[in-house]
Amino acid sequence: MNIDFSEQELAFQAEVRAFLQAELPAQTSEKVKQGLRPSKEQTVAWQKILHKKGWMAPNWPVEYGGTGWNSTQRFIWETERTAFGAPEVVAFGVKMVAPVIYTYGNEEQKQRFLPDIIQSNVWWCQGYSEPNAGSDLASLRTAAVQDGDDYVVNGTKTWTTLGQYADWIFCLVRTGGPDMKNQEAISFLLIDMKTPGITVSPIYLLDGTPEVNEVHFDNVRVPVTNRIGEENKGWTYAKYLLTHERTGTARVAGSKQRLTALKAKAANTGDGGQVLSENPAWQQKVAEVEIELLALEYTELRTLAAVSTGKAPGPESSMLKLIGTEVQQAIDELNVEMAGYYGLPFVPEQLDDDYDGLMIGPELAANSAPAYFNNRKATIYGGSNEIQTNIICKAILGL
Amino acid sequence: MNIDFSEQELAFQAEVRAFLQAELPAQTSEKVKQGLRPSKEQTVAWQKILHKKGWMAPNWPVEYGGTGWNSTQRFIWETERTAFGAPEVVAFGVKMVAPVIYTYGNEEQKQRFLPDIIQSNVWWCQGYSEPNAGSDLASLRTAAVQDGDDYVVNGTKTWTTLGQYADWIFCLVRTGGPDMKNQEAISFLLIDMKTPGITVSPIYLLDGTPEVNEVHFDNVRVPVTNRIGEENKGWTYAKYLLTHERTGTARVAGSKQRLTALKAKAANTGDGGQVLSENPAWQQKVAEVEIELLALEYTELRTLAAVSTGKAPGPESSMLKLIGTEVQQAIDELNVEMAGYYGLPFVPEQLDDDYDGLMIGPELAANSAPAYFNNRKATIYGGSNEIQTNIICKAILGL
Amino acid sequence: MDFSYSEEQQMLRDSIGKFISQDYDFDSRRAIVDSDTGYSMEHWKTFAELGWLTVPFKETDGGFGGSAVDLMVVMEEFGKGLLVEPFLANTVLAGTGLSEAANEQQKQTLLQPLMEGNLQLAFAFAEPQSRYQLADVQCSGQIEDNQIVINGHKAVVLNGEAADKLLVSVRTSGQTTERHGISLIVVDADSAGISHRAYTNVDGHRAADIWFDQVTVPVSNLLGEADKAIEIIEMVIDRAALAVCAEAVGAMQISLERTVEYTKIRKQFGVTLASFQALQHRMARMFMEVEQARSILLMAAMEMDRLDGRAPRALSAAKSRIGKAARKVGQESIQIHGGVGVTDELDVGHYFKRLTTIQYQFGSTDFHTARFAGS
Amino acid sequence: MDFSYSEEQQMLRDSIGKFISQDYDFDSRRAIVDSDTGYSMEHWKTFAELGWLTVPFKETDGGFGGSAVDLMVVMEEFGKGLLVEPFLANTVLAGTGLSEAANEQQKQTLLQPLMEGNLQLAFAFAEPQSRYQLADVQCSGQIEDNQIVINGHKAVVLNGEAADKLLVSVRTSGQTTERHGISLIVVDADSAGISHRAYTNVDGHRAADIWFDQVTVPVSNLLGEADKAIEIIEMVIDRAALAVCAEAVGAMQISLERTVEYTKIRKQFGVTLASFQALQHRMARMFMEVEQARSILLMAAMEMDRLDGRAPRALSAAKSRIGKAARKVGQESIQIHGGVGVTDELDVGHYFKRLTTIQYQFGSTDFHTARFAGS
Repeated sequence: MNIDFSEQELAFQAEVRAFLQAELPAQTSEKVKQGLRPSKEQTVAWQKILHKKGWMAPNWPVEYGGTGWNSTQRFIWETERTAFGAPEVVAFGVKMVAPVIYTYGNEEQKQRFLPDIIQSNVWWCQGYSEPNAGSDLASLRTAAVQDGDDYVVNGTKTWTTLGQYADWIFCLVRTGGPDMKNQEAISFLLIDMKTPGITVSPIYLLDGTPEVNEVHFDNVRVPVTNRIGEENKGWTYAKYLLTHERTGTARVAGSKQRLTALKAKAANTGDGGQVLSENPAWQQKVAEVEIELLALEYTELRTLAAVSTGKAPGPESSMLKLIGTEVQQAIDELNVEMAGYYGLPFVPEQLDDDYDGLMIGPELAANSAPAYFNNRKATIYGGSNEIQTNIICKAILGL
Repeated sequence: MNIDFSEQELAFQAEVRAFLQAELPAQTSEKVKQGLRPSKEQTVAWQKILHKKGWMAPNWPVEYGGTGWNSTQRFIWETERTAFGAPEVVAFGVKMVAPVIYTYGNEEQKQRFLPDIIQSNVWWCQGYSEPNAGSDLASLRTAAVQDGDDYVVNGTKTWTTLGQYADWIFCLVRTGGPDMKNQEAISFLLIDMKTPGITVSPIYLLDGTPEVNEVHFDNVRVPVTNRIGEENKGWTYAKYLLTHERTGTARVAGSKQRLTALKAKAANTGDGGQVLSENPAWQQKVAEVEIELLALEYTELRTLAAVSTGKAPGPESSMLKLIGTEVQQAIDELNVEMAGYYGLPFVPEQLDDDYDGLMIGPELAANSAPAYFNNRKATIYGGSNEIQTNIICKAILGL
Repeated sequence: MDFSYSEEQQMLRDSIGKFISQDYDFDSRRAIVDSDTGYSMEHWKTFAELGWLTVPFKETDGGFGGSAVDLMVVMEEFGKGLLVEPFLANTVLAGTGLSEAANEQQKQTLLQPLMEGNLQLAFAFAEPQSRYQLADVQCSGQIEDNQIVINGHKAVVLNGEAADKLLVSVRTSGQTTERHGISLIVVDADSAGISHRAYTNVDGHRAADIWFDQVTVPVSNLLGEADKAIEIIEMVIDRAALAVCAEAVGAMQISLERTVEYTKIRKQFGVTLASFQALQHRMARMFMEVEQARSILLMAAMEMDRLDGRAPRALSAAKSRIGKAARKVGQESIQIHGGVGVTDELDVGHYFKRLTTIQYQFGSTDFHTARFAGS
Repeated sequence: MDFSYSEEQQMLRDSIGKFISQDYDFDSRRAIVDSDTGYSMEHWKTFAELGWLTVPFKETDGGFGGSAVDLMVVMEEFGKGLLVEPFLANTVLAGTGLSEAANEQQKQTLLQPLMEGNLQLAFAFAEPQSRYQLADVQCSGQIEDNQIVINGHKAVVLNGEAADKLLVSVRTSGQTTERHGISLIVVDADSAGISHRAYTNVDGHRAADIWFDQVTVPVSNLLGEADKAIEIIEMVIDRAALAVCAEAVGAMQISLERTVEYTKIRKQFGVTLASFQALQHRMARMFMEVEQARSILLMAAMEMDRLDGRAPRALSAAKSRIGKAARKVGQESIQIHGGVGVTDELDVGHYFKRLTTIQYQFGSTDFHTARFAGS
């Protein structure tokens, strides 16, 4: 048992650092470090740089373009990427639909979709949730009825993150009859967003951004060849994906970077003639979050170590999601607290790349409250933390 | 809306103080202030002093010997009594069985039992809980079968606090047939502990004391005239009593006195060259408990004010019990923490009245951990805090 | 001891409740927040007509009575409706300053029109570096020849854009963070040398950062004595803290009600959310938070009216406890609502936002816990 | 990075597990706690024979290897069985002191018999006023003519009664709380001038307060250099803190298992406790506490073995986090058990007691949180 890197791993770390140093656009990393979302253009540009280096899809099998990294290398990559402020790749394509395609898709589908994903030519989004369904994914109503070589899709998907940018959407739709159980009546479809009958309408979140959308399907024709795997087996593929999605949701590296930034900033924040970083209540709160994160880092490493010895990522991934999002939200809240009165002003325009007006409040303050409000979603989406708790109860404790 | 005492109330406060000053035995109050239980003799002696003054039963109607105090007077009494370290009267007689007797008992029962209760001639205990029943009082199995003018009682009661001292026990027993619903099959019996067939066996708690007991009934003959009210209506009387019991369980005055003692002691407890009371983390923890208690005091006052305008003590009393016990346990824990290493030694003999050996550790330390362990019961008995939460959900939130 | 409202207080409460249910539903409020001024002049006039703007002032000054309990009644109701009209900035902050420190003439020219709804004021006390320490004043006021020359920067001034006049804390002598040497000055908002940057706060209230560059006013614009304003400022801020505590209690009550209602309707896995015991117990905890918050609010308001010096300690207890409750109730109301809770369209998220900002106004939860511990 | 146990570590763990399941059930343990000595000499000899008493010592000293990870393996298993034999006092506290500071002769006369189970030791470092500050040493050691004269009072010395020899921290120069001027001295327990008051701790372990009145020992009894013992003492206490952290993780695991099992069997209102979702969610939280505790324990043990100076910070993180977990898991295990949880007869209450005392040994949760924050 030891936590030292091997010679090889240290060499890899050096390579990663050199790459990030040389290739990461400065404006993009600055934005990421402030907790802001880079523009679509900035994101795609960075992903194309990653692809050129061959590092776009560490989670993929090598045959499809994966990196073949072991869990320590992935850990090093995530740590360094985050420390440098490189954006996370958009998950919907490379991390979400792609594993389903290469695991359950046919050869033609792999040929057709995977290259555009790894080259970032196509932006994907997710069509799982529906209004009034919440975490209860199996109760969905969007229906696909076969008509010749097509399905005709009708219904509404919601919470579609960045759907406004998307070229394609992957959807769970109901193909089975009304007498069939929900989970045996669902299929997994890939749908071109340009198909007639699709409209996207924004949902504004508490921070005022239209980050998520409703996607309406009105007699949308989707070729049957766009179905993944068998009809009515979609729930199986979706569940596989949900487990897949949960690993990595701990976002340990990201939280570490944010805590480091927070601590540095607190040392320059006035607090009654002293600095905030010397305030005992503040110190204790920050220490507790930092310690929780340290524990979480090792919980994740333990899980990764188990996975690397061949175990499937099990229900433990629920714990990573749960504690990981709690830590993220604790940091969100510390940022608001640090901002003091400057947590109040809502001046979104000064977060724009081309803003050159007067700045209100110090660094990190302007986005602190909006980010806190927005990120309350972290404990709700991707299977709410209550659902994760239920999974722990059932699958681990046998309750 | 104001919180000042009237002239009359101030005069009453002065009378209370003068009485306590003159009549409260010093050894008894010293023990109470250390968080220890006075002996049976000390308790009874004090209760007889109270009776002589006419203050034994503030909760009783005046016709039976109550004081006729309004809620502010009771508040003053509790505050002063606790500040002076006067023991609480033992609840089982005067606060628990007596209200059932004067509310639901017949004239003969009132004549027979109430005087001995108010004069502290008879020590009562409670026979509600049973092994394997927990908070589910309606599921009890102790059976009373009528045989001539007697019931024959068989079964076991448990968690009978101070049953080893008791002369009489009030019991819930099952009198209905096996086809009857639990709650319509229960009667309320008064039983002389000297009746043949009763055995009391101690249950040792985590602090090593036999504070509670199991009481076994083996063909115990109880005159039918000892039944309160109607057969099979006992659940009604017990429920009345449970609500009655819960008011006052907040123990605000007691917790205030203990916090005051704790703060004084912390100012004399070394902490790395300073004193503990200057340690910021300690200060914050103590302040949070003190603030919670302050809020609870006003929650109780609001409830009392509502009661004094004629409202019945409603489900709000569940909140008083719940938060009150949480505050008590928080103070228990602060005492352990303050003791540091001296929280570890278990030296119960040095808590005895006649102990004159070497003292281990400072004041308040010796009993800190045992009291903390023992008082974990506070959130379990009298209707566990989970049951109180359910009551709030149902009766207040309509869930 | 008496926990009942007087007849006047009940009438006041009912009239505000009626106004909110009739004229201030969530959509009306949204339209006001999105309007140019960020508040409704029409409503403001209504407030004046109904006498609400006189509530925190003494009868001798023409006010309703001026007790802290009166103020609490008003603010709790305002909290239920998430009112954004600048009552806090005008009536509570600036108004308390005037009530405590203004001379007769200033009362005539400032307090009277304030109560009549004809004057907009702002209280500029915070600075970028000051956080919650009121004596940390760098904004300078140089007194020379019957004039005061003001230079400096005031942060996040509520109602800073709409205000006709500003009440500004400046350092007329001594070093930064020294208690002696701070003065309060009335400044016309359109004086030469004043610039500002206005914005909407995340809770829908309006504020501005204001810069003073050689702004010159006559010495007669001093509010109270020179150099001795710190205690006045502390009273003002404690009063404002009490006001937002009451507002939080009102907002929490609605958040709780909305959450409980929602769980009774919303189904998941074929049953209502309300049927999940884990959620039930969390809502019971929310209920207890609201009740404990209400209790300590009552305590603080009554202690404030006793004028025996214990008000700051009581207020800190309340702000600390209510801050904790506001955090818990706000966060839980969102979490229990689920996805729809983080959208702009539902009111519960807006209560959450206000419950958040209240935690950081006029001393954070930690600040007041420490002040309580040290008192 | 490697998270797997070595073959030796696995064997060690299995052999302790086997011992506990075969020879250390709850009733056997109770009999040992209630015995005169408070531990089983027979078991102690078994430990020696199985080599467990050599675990934390270097191979060059005749030990098993001495890594912190090894120690963690042992203590976690001991925690599962709530072992009361004085391993912590002898092997961890005194043993680490000897391993770090003893000269060759002292290792021969003290460390060897310790590993063989033939010598009982105690490490007397705490004083009534010192709380968790190790440099707060008032117990004096006056060095004169090749002799040291010791006066003072040591508090709550683990194994203080059974010990043949005591390792005592004394002030040989400087003022109370000064880091320089503290020495470690080996003292025969039956020296003239020593008196003690022995007792059982609430967790079943034995301890004593010890008074020194003109106790005289030769200068050769110094352990390490005079005046320079503070860093040794800090290493010893950090090591002991790691040991009780591991013990807590073992004890928490059993507490969780017992609680989950109990709720599956125990019925209330006609259904099992396990069917109540509110309790389910609380047990899930207990599970996460145990896992997070285990993770940070691994982290601290591995950091301790790196010897690059980061051990104290890592240890404080672990003691703080595990203290929090021990509190939560212990309290919840009792509450979920209900009435039977507070009785002496059920084992879960005894796990709770040990999980409580661990929070206050070798630095409390708050102490270590602050040390972490300041590092």
